[in-house]
Amino acid sequence: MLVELFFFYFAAAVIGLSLMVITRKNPVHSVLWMLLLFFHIAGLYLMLNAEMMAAIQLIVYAGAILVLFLFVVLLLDLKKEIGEEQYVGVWPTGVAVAVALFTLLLIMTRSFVAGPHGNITIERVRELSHPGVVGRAMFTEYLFPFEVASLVLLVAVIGAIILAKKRIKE
Amino acid sequence: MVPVTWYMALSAAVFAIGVFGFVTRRNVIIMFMSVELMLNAVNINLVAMSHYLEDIRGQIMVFFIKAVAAAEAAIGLAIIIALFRNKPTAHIDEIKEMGG
Amino acid sequence: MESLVMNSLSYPILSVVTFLPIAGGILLMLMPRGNDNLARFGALAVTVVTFLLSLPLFTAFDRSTWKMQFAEMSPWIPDWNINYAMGVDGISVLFVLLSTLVGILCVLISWTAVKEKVKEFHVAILIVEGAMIGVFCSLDMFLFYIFWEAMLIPMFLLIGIWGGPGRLYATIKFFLFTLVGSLLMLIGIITLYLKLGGTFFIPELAAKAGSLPIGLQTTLWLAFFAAFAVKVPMFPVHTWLPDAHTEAPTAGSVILAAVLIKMGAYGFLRFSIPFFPEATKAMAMPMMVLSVVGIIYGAVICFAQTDLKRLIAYSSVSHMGFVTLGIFAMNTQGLEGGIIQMINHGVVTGGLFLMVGAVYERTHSREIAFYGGMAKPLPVYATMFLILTLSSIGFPGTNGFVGEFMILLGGFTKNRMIGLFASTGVILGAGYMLWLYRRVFFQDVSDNVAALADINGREMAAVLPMLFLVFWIGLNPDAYLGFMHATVEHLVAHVNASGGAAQLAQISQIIEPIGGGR
Amino acid sequence: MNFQMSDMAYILPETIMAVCAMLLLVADLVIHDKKVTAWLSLAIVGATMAFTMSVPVGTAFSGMVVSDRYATFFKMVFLINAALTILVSGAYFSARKEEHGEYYILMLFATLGMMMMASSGDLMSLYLGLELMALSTYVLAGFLRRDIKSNEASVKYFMLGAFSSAFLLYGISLIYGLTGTTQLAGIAKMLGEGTITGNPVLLAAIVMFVVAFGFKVAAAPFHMWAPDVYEGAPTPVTAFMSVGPKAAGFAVMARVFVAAFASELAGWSALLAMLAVLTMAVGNIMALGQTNIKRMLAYSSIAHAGYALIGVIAGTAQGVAAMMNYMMIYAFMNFGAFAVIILLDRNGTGFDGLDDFRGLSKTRPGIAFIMLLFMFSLAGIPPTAGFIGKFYLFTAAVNSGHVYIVIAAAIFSAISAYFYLRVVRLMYMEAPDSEIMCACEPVRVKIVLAVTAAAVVLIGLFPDALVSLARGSASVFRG
Amino acid sequence: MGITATHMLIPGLPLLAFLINGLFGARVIKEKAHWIATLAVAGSWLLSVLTVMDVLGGKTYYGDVYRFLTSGSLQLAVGFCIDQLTVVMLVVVTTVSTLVHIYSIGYMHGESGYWRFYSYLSLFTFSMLMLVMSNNFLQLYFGWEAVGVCSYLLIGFYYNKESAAIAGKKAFIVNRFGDFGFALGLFLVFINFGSLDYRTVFAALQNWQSPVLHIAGFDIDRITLIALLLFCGAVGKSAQFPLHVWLPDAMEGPTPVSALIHAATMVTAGVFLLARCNPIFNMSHSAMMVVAITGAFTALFAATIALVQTDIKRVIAYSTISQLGYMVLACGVGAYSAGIFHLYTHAFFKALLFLGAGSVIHAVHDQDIRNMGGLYRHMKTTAITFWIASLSISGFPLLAGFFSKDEILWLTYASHGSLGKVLWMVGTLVALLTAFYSFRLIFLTFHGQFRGGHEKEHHLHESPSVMTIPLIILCVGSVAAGWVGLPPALGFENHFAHFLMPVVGHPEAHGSHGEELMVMLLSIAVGLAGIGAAWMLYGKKSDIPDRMAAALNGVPYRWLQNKYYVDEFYDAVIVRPVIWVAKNVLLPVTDGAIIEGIVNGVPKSIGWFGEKLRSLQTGVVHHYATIMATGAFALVVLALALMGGR
Repeated sequence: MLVELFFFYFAAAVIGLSLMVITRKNPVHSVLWMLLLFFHIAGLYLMLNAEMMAAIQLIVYAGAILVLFLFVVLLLDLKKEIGEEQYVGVWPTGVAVAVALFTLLLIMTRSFVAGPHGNITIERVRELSHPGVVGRAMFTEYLFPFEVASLVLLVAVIGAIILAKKRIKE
Repeated sequence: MVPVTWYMALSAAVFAIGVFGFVTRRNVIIMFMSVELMLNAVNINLVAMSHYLEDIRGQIMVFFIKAVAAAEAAIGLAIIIALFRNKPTAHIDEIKEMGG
Repeated sequence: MESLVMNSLSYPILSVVTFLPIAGGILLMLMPRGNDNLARFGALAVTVVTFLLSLPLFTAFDRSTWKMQFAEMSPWIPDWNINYAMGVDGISVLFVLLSTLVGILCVLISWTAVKEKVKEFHVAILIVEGAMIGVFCSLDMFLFYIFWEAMLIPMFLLIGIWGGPGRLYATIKFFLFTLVGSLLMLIGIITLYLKLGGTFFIPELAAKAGSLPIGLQTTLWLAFFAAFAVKVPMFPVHTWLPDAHTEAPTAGSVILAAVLIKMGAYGFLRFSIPFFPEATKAMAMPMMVLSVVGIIYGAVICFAQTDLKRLIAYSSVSHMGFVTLGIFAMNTQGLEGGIIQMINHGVVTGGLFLMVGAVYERTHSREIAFYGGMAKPLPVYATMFLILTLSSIGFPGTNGFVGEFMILLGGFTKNRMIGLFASTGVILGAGYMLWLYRRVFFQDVSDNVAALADINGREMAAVLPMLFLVFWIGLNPDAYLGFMHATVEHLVAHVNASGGAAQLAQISQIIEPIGGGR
Repeated sequence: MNFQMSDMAYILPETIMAVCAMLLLVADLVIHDKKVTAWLSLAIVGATMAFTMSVPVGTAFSGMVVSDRYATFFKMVFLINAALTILVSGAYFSARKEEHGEYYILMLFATLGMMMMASSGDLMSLYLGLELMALSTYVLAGFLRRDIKSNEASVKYFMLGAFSSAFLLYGISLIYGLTGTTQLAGIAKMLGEGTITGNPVLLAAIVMFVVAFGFKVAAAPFHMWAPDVYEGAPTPVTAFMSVGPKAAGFAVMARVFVAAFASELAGWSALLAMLAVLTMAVGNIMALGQTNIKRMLAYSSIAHAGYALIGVIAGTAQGVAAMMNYMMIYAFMNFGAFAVIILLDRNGTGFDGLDDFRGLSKTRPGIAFIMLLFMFSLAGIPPTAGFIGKFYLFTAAVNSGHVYIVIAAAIFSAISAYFYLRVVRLMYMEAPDSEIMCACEPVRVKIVLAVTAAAVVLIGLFPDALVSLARGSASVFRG
Repeated sequence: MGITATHMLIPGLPLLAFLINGLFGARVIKEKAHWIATLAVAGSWLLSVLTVMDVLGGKTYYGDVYRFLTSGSLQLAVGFCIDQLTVVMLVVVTTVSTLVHIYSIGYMHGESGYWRFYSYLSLFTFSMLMLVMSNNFLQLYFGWEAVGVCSYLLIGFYYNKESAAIAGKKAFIVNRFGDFGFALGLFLVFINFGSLDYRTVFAALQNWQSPVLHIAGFDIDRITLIALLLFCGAVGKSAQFPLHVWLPDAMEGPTPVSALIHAATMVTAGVFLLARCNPIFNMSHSAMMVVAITGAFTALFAATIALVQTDIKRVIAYSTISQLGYMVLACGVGAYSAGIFHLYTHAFFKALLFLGAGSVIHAVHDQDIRNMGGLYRHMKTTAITFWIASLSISGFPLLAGFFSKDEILWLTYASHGSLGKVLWMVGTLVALLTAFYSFRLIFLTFHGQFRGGHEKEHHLHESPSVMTIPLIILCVGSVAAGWVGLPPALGFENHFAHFLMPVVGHPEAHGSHGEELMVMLLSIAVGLAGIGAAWMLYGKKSDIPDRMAAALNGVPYRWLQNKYYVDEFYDAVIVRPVIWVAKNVLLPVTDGAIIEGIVNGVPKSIGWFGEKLRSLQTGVVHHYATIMATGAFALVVLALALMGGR
């Protein structure tokens, strides 16, 4: 029962915070609401025995990505935009589409059938610790994507530099 | 015990909110954050399923999604900065040099 | 392979005749610009050599067999079971000869008429000639389709670049009309290929296709019909022809009239009838009705024309109506008449366009009202035109009569009413052609033409072969009909033998999926 | 399963490319003449090509990588595309004073991403490969940083790309939940049991894949980005994008749908059929009214995605082979058309109005003729390669019973002829406005033109080699 | 017996002359063209006479000389049939042709295109000979069409004259209507008998049961159908009602042409056809009836028109139509030999009339008889020969026309049934009219005062002897040609009919010699009455004609002057509707609005649709994303709808 209560709290918070994030006029406020949102998501992960994921959620998302957002928001001078209309003209369509999509996905979940179970039981996680399980998998079975992910990040670095660096003086 | 479908419903809600934000907000940064919301929706799904399937794969996927999200953030924000230099606005619907 | 007689000449005649003009065209294309006369003489040389090399088709053709002769066969795309297969039989051999001849005439008639982009013009002529010959020689449907479509490109350019004021509209209309039809045929070809064990070899398809269920046969027949009817052109898909004919340069009109629109009728003969005899029988009546409508419609609408070339174009609609009528009468006289009439129409209408082109070059007017009394300043021209006119209206002793007579006889044998209505085309034909002749050549000499020079030697050289053929075929049709007897008899027998095939097919159901053609 | 050295053999080409690209990134710091970087990157592509052709067949990295002939075929398409792009880029960017070494590096990484997509055996590696490609391409599209159109292209591509990625991930998550795995082979096995066939969740997941891949190949209604991005991006990048990511999209599409979702064939092929018809319609019809050649080609490339989809819809090995064959042919003809535009670009002032082609046959007969070849090939008129491509597709589709799609495709082909012919008409049948002065006539672009034109003609006349290669490569698919 | 080279040379010589003149006339031969043509046709004449001798000796010839066309069961050949009927025609054609050739030397002297004229004449002679010598229907058809073309060319000889150009075209096209039926008849012959060869067809007729066809609600014997279709050809060529309209207009051609083609030879081809196909016609009573009625009606119809014509050639032209009506009538009552006999005599006196008229025109340079008069004083030879010809046509006793016309009238009278009597009465009435208009012409032309003005009168002169000698020769024919077929009623043997009997048989006459004599006397009487009336009205100075014209200036006179408005009727019913339909329906509506509307409308609507679609492509990312999301939603719904719950 308690678990359900916790879930309902987190779920309600996540949905509420998500709505806050996307409805703020000032992007800085959005970023801050998002920070709070990420904490709640991390809480959900903890409920799901994914401690490592919760940690990464906070470290990578909250720590790195959101800070990046904040930098950019502050870098750009957005005073003008805050005074303007925040939604595009077709927003009712957007609402309709989002609601429709949500309804559809919601109805769909009722017929969800879970796939076959794997071998990473809670006991095994407890035995090896969660980071241990993730790390083992990461460096054995998932080594290849792991390496590719590094390339993705490299590309991101190159790209960011090439696009955002100051103009070369001619 | 919370059924996995609850998590899926939550995920769907967050995903839909992300879609809503993306298609309605003029501010490019908030649109971008909407995308992040959608990714987080996926992550919730994956972690929940990983938990219920007693399989680690979903969480590994989440890990990679986060890595890619970071990379995307870097590139996306760089693109926004580059754009801002030529046309100082964050309201992206004003940027429609091309169409038709 | 039992339907082939391999080529026994010292050279692969069909390949040479097909690819010599194309190769000549490519060579010409690679030559530097500027030297117009070089282009003209080069093209003339290529066409003449091609014609000479094609002559053994006339002399060495074995008239006693229906089999494909001078055949060549080698693998081309083995993966799809496509072969480079060439051969001619009694239906196609004459068209090859006609094409090679027309090539020369086109070069001749354009000698001074084309002043811009001379090299490119001759490249286009040569390539179109090669492609046309390829169409008639192909024994592989895929190869056939390649030539069939490839021809569109140079033709598109010919009309569009060197045509009259309305050329852009005309050329795009021409292209799209024919393309739509061809694409439907392509689907038909593919279906046929898949349903019949993965072969494109025409004799094999002809042997097998009759066993398809009648419903499928009819569908495929209609797909082929789309392409051929547009090309012929049959009513009501004929409207590209007047535009294309009118706007095309002389050589383009000649090619269109003499050879290109024959391909539709050729397609009926080569594919529709032998492949789908049952469907053809079912569709014969509608086709004959359409043909008759075309005959009368094309003829009547001629009376409203004020443009010389447009009138001849519409008369082509009428004349080709005779051709399709003969073909779908599906008796010996009708079929042979249809084939010979195709040649005749090529000769006569080709000749008429050559004539009109010669005078258009002088006056740059196609208006009938612009002319008048031309028989006085241009007596020789008038005489030659008269001969073609007479042939066009089916005057006995000229080739036009032979074809029309046989077709009408065939049509009449098949169905009295059809024959009756088709025959009225003969009256109408005389009406509009003589009306045209009177207004252009008789009456008071128009100031516009009083000072014109009569036809010159070069132009005469371009038209005389046509006049020669008018009388040769007209007076000795057996020399030409002899080519087709065996083939046509075989075709008629094939169609008549197809009675029980439909039931057979329902039993055997030879529909099996073909993976990758192997 | 632990990593074994032998696994490296299967990803040798990718490894070489990645390592060399990184080395080049460092070396670029000291190379002042960016032409050298260009040639070096071309050499890298060449080397990769050489190794790609000899890579062993098998799976590696616990099924993450599938090295088979199918992947190899597509890798060749990507590498050819990359090589051609590298050749045409130098002149374009140097004319705009934006020639940077990073451009080539990103190009290589984008190609690397595509290669990984083609040989991915797992949704995870698929996703990463896709993102590697996508992120590089976003940057490439915005490479002309001072050009607002380029910025706009980049930002649109990026935003919508991220949006579509989210859909893909959502689909992946659902599939994972349903099957407990992300491995394509595992998914196929699981779905093959038939217990969840027709499950709404599965259908939703498939739709999510359709959205994401549809976006990558620019299939309607997920094509909206394409015209704007193609128009705004630097022309060489447009050429690159119109072939590479599209081909990569098809590569994974066939893998995921035809191999992994084989049991759901009826479902997704019906969806894709609608998508294909819509795509052909939108692409061809909207191309009719365009006045900008790049935009017209963008719509044309949308339409071509529609044609290629027919091969996937067929759902058979033959269909996949036809699609592969088409992609190779499309790479040549489409790239050729863009190369013509690049060549005619007047000193970087932009050559993109359709009217600029007016009278080209008079001023530049050779170029005009080559452009004519490409236009007829794109329209699918024999004896060009474009016809062979369509013919194979039609055959495959008819063979699997999709006659109506083929009829639609035929009708839209005829419509497409109209706008391709318009270019020919302008070049050949109208008088030139002015002399086209082209100070720079880079040999490299001419090489590209020669290669693509030759390919278009030779494949058109002698398609057997390509056809049998495609068929052989597609034999990894059953059916 | 087989065909010999002699026979082939008969048409061969004129063909040769045509080729020589045609190819070299313009540059080399020019004014000497008549030599080649005349010699050739004279040669033909000589050979014809030799052939006649042969045939008189009882020999006939039949055979193919050249296989023309083979297609399945269709076997066509060029061949000749030289029998009694043929040789009569040979004589007529070559004789008149030769004389016209000679006459033209004078008449056409100095005309531009002199060589052209002669080459056409040679071509005509060749074609006509091919027609009459043919042994099969196709060759007959060939000659049929070929003479039509020559007629076209010769009528339009003065092509710069619009009326001539139009008349030539009209002649050709009106004939095409007849040929249309003729051709259909040929097809039916082939379909039913499997051949177009006379012998085969006629032999097959012997034991052939004609099936009955149902056409448009009528039951019609197939043989009747065939006969009527063939008769269509004859109607066209022999200018029978309702296809007679071309012949008067054909007078635009040079006068020798009128004499040769439009009087003596070509127009009689229809009669020849009827005689040649008598085995077919004999099998169908109803067809015969149609033929007879058509002939009689045409005779009367044309004669009435001739009464009021003022153009000298047109009077003769209508007279020709009328006389052709007689011949057709004869065939219709089965009196083929009588028809041919009249054809033969008619050739002489009608050619003579035309050539005489030509001589007059040559002198006056006018064709309107109101501007003539008193020419007798200036051109006696012409006038006398003209008189004799007119007497002949009026059936003056002992002249050629008398015997032939009389035979027709008698055999019509004697044919069984009351129809014969009615037709006979019509024929007799026509005889009256014939005499009247012929002599009206004579009196107006040759007698009284010249009305063309003094200036002109000074220049009046007789034509050169090259023109008058043919007149004299024809005059001899007009007088004596009839003596080969004297009526049995007067105790003679009709050699002509006897001669032709192997080919055309002989009709049974239901009547006595007494009746025959009565008929004969009556026709003489009406002939004389006609002449007398003409003299009363036109010979003496009289104002009766004018008063009559004024009094009748209602329907009858105006209708006659306007030839019963047949031309106008055709114009309104056939020509104008066709052109109207072409101009106002087919071109603008069917071709223009409907077909082109679709052809151009489809691309246009696609373009319109494209523009609408383009407005979706706004350039705004949000819109794109919305469409993507909507698309995703729609696809899920679709997928669920299509596949869900399986």
